Amino acid sequence: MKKLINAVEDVVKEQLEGMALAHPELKVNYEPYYMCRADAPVKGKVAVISGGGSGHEPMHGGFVGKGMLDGACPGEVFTSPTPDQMYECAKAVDSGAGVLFIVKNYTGDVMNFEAAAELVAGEGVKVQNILIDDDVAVKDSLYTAGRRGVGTTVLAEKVVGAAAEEGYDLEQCADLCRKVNQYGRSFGVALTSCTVPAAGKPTFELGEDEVEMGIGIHGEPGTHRMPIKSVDEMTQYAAEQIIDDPAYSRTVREWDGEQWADKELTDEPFAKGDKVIAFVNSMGGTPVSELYAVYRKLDEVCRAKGLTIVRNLVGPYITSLEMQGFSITLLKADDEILKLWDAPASTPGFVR
Amino acid sequence: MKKLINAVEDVVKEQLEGMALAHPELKVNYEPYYMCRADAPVKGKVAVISGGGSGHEPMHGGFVGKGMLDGACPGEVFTSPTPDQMYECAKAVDSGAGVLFIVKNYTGDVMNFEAAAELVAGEGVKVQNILIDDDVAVKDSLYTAGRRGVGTTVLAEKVVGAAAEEGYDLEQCADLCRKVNQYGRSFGVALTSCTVPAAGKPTFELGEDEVEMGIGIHGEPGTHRMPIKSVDEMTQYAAEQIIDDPAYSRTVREWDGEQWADKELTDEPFAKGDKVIAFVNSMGGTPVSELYAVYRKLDEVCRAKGLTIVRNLVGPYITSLEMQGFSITLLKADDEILKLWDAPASTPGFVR
Amino acid sequence: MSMNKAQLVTWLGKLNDVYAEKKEYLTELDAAIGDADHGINMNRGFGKVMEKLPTVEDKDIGTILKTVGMTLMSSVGGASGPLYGTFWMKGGMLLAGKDELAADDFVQFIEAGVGGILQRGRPELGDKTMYDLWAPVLEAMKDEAGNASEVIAVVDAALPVAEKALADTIPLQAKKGRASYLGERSIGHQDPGATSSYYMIETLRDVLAG
Amino acid sequence: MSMNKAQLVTWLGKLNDVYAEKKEYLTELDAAIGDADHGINMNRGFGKVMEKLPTVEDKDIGTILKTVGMTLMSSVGGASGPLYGTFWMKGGMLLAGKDELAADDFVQFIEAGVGGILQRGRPELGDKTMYDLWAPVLEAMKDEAGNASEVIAVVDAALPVAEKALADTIPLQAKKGRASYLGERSIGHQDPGATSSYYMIETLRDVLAG
Ligand SMILES: Nc1ncnc2c1ncn2[C@@H]1O[C@H](COP(=O)(O)OP(=O)(O)O)[C@@H](O)[C@H]1O
Ligand SMILES: Nc1ncnc2c1ncn2[C@@H]1O[C@H](COP(=O)(O)OP(=O)(O)O)[C@@H](O)[C@H]1O
Ligand SMILES: [Mg+2]
Ligand SMILES: [Mg+2]
Ligand SMILES: [Mg+2]
Ligand SMILES: [Mg+2]
Repeated sequence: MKKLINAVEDVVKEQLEGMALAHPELKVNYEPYYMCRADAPVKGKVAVISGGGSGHEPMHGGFVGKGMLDGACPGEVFTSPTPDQMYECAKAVDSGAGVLFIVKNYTGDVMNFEAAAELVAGEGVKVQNILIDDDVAVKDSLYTAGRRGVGTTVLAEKVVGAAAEEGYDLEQCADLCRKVNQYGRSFGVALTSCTVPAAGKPTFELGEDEVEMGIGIHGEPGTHRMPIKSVDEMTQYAAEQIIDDPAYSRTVREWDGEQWADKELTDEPFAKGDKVIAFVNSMGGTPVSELYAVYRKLDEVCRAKGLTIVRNLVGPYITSLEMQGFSITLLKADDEILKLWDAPASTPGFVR
Repeated sequence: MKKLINAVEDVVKEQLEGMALAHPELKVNYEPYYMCRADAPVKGKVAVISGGGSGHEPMHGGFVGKGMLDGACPGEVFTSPTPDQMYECAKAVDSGAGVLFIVKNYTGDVMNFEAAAELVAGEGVKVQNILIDDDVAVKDSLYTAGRRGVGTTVLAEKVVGAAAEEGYDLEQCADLCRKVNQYGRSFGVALTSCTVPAAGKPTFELGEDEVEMGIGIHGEPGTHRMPIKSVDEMTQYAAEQIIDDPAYSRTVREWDGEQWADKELTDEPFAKGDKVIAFVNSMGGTPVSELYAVYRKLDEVCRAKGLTIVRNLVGPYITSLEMQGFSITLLKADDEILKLWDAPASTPGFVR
Repeated sequence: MSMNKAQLVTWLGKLNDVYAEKKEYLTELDAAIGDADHGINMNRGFGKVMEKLPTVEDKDIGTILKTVGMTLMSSVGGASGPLYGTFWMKGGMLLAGKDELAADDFVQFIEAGVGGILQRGRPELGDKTMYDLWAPVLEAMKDEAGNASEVIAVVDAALPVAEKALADTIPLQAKKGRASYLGERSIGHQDPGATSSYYMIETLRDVLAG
Repeated sequence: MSMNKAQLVTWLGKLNDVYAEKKEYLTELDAAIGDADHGINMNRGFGKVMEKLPTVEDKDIGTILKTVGMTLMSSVGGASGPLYGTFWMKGGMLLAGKDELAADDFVQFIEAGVGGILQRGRPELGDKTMYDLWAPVLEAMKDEAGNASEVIAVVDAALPVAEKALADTIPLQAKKGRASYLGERSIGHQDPGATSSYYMIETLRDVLAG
């Protein structure tokens, strides 16, 4: 295992210490782990918090700052954080206007954030959990834990963060976040595996000429393996999985202020004429130069399908340690989303 | 070779096409290759141009925009660009205030930029070539082509770009660029090799437990190889190479408006009490999370040596394709440099 | 015979040993159909339980169970963290003030715990989760307790059922948790969470048998 | 016999073939002490020369040489691009208007070209560069031309000198260019640029010999 680390058990802590030193505009708490804006709570503003396993940097900690997140809770590498982290973080950043948890749809994240929401609500703090489940590689929600939360998370943190900054109240933030999730779809491709420090060896083995299609962000295997193809072919495949994805329905559980309530949600497919934000992401080990080859083809496929890319984001924003590969996210962009996308942001990992 | 590419001979062109599509605020020219601000020439402003082999993205093309470069000239992967590129680019961006070429000290880059300067001067355009030669892994300049230009280039493009935006004239820009170069020192470490697409196999072989110390940015071997150590040990070594580096003297060739003139330059070593900008860079395949472990130790070493880090930059900015590894750059920061460092910038790869 | 506090404390200590010993094995099971962290998670969690235990050892069983639950909840992470956290916490809430557990109390603890798992994870039978172990185990325990039996008899009755239920997870296709993403590829592997749950019963049996 | 335009054009065509054939070999030489692109660079450059050649084939030798130089300059890149670009351009400037070259003209072309290399790269003898080949070659050519010889004799005289000079680059430690960063590790390898220069002389000899 070749990594810039000391002892495997200190990886997350020491990386947080590095972030704290490099970014005095963040406050980093170690027991339990969370980071938040040093100027939090921001008076009158809804607090937006996300979190998840470490190993996806800059997400989420790198998106803490004005215009994006108020706080982030990092778990161990690829392991969801625990409720006490979200609880302490929420208490540190809540200004009284309530807390929105942006939760990627992984069983662990969902359950830990649910437990956290109960704790936070128990203290009389207004709280909402909104799921991101945008990974079209997962086809059904009946026989699985549902679509994983991937690239759309980054876009949601930008858009909802800007909304909170503009004065949206908690319910408006939650509605917007739900809309962004329903408007966003992603698909990922791995060229190499990645190594969890504590495990010491790659999570899966991939042949010299193989790629893994339809991956999540934890080095888990995808839907299928195939020989590596040209970037045009792989991009076209990924883009079509997203653009041709039919309506997707599932039940999500949201906190209604008193208790958990099931909600039926259906994401409509993309339609000709849609404006989209295109996000081409590196899984960590793929350099930005190669992402532009993906973007080139993605633009062509979108045009051919009648979608217009009106904004884009190209770079490593939601990663799987040092994995080589890419993911594509398309987010249907209405005027509200576009305006918030263009709003200023000032975080270690995203500046506008 | 696992890369997101189509045919190897189209790699650079297609990546440029992707950049052009993603960034309409840039103008990309294909025959010959250069990219420039779409709004260039900017009236009354000195034009700052850099260039070099491709494979170091986001440098240089990703730094074209308000507050940094007016133009960038990409060569083939790891091969310096040719004089006609710089010539055409200079003609496209010169507003009459003259052109500053920021040149990394590699024989190829130096000679091609010199030929370009002659061509540009021949058209009556004011021109200056300033070298960046900051890599302390190269010890002497008598028996080598001199120190390579590495991380300080990024910082110079930011600082000098801001100065040009603020109205510095050509000579002031050149003086500032020379100062930044003389104030900056870098050292790089490779965990893995990288593969030039046209070559199809890694430039060097590195054992499972080995790292290469004192590398440049073209996958060239470094000063020595050693077993991989903890990030603390590797960071300490790299930082000490930089901080303990003695005065460094060499002769550079600059255009005096009429002809080439040799100039003796001596870089003073760092001194206790110096304020520095610390730049921790990924070679491309190392994720930002690991860079923060480097930063953590770097901060400690700097403190112990009496240097104060007053600003920092952490991320992949000057890369070697998909190579895993890092480099550290320390730049002594006086008030002028700090003010310009803090100035706004709006480019695909660097936003302030 | 009922189960006393010393036995509970011994159980927890032995569980810590078991999860240390089985760390790699559980992680390998999880590598096959999940994300290769279940053993690491359980080991970290029970390590923390050991750190906390001395501060509550002299309290009542309810407090001890609640502390175990809260500690697991805030240290295991992943899916199993909130599930086991809830499992032990629910038991603790139910048994507040008790210093020993009759067979009935014990079965109520397990029933409350399994209820917590159901509430949190909403697993269904056959989803290939720890619930596929706890559901038949709880039935067997209830049946045995109905005979006005002792705690050790209740656990004895549950052990072979647990063993069978564990093996029965192998042919199942996962429909909850990370393993569900593998679809049919999850078939043929034993569920890591059911395995760590099995150790709880097996270890308790050893403790009670002395 | 002097060298005529047809021979020049044949020379360039054959050079293109040679650099295509030796692309891998030159690149391997450069991989050992440089950055593994010299063969790729030369191959790309002479490919471009072939594209441009038809547009100037009927012009004078000076124009052809200048075009070769400008084409190499704007397509080879790296260190060798400006060096070879200057080499051919300087010759072209000198021989403007000529349709054939006497031995004297030819040696002046080489002298001007080597002067260009010196001016651009400032190599010194023993730095392990193409100049270590061109310096003795130019001397040998001058000597032979002093005997009022023909172009073919001049090249003939230079060939063994070039061969020896090429081999002599092997034990040298590089002090210019990328290879210089290797320090003593550059010893024991043949210089790629000297090798591609050697092919220029060897190929010309073949062309002139018919
Ligand atoms: N919805 C669920 N209900 C009950 N148990 C579940 C559920 N999802 C997962 N599990 C259990 O959790 C185990 C995995 O735990 P662990 O690996 O620690 O968490 P993660 O899957 O988040 O990495 C599975 O083997 C399964 O037994
Ligand atoms: N300063 C110099 N003067 C003369 N020749 C040089 C100089 N530097 C390098 N060379 C020649 O250039 C060759 C390398 O060319 P090439 O590989 O195409 O360029 P680069 O080194 O930029 O990759 C070397 O083998 C050497 O012969
Ligand atoms: Mg996990
Ligand atoms: Mg080169
Ligand atoms: Mg797991
Ligand atoms: Mg080379």
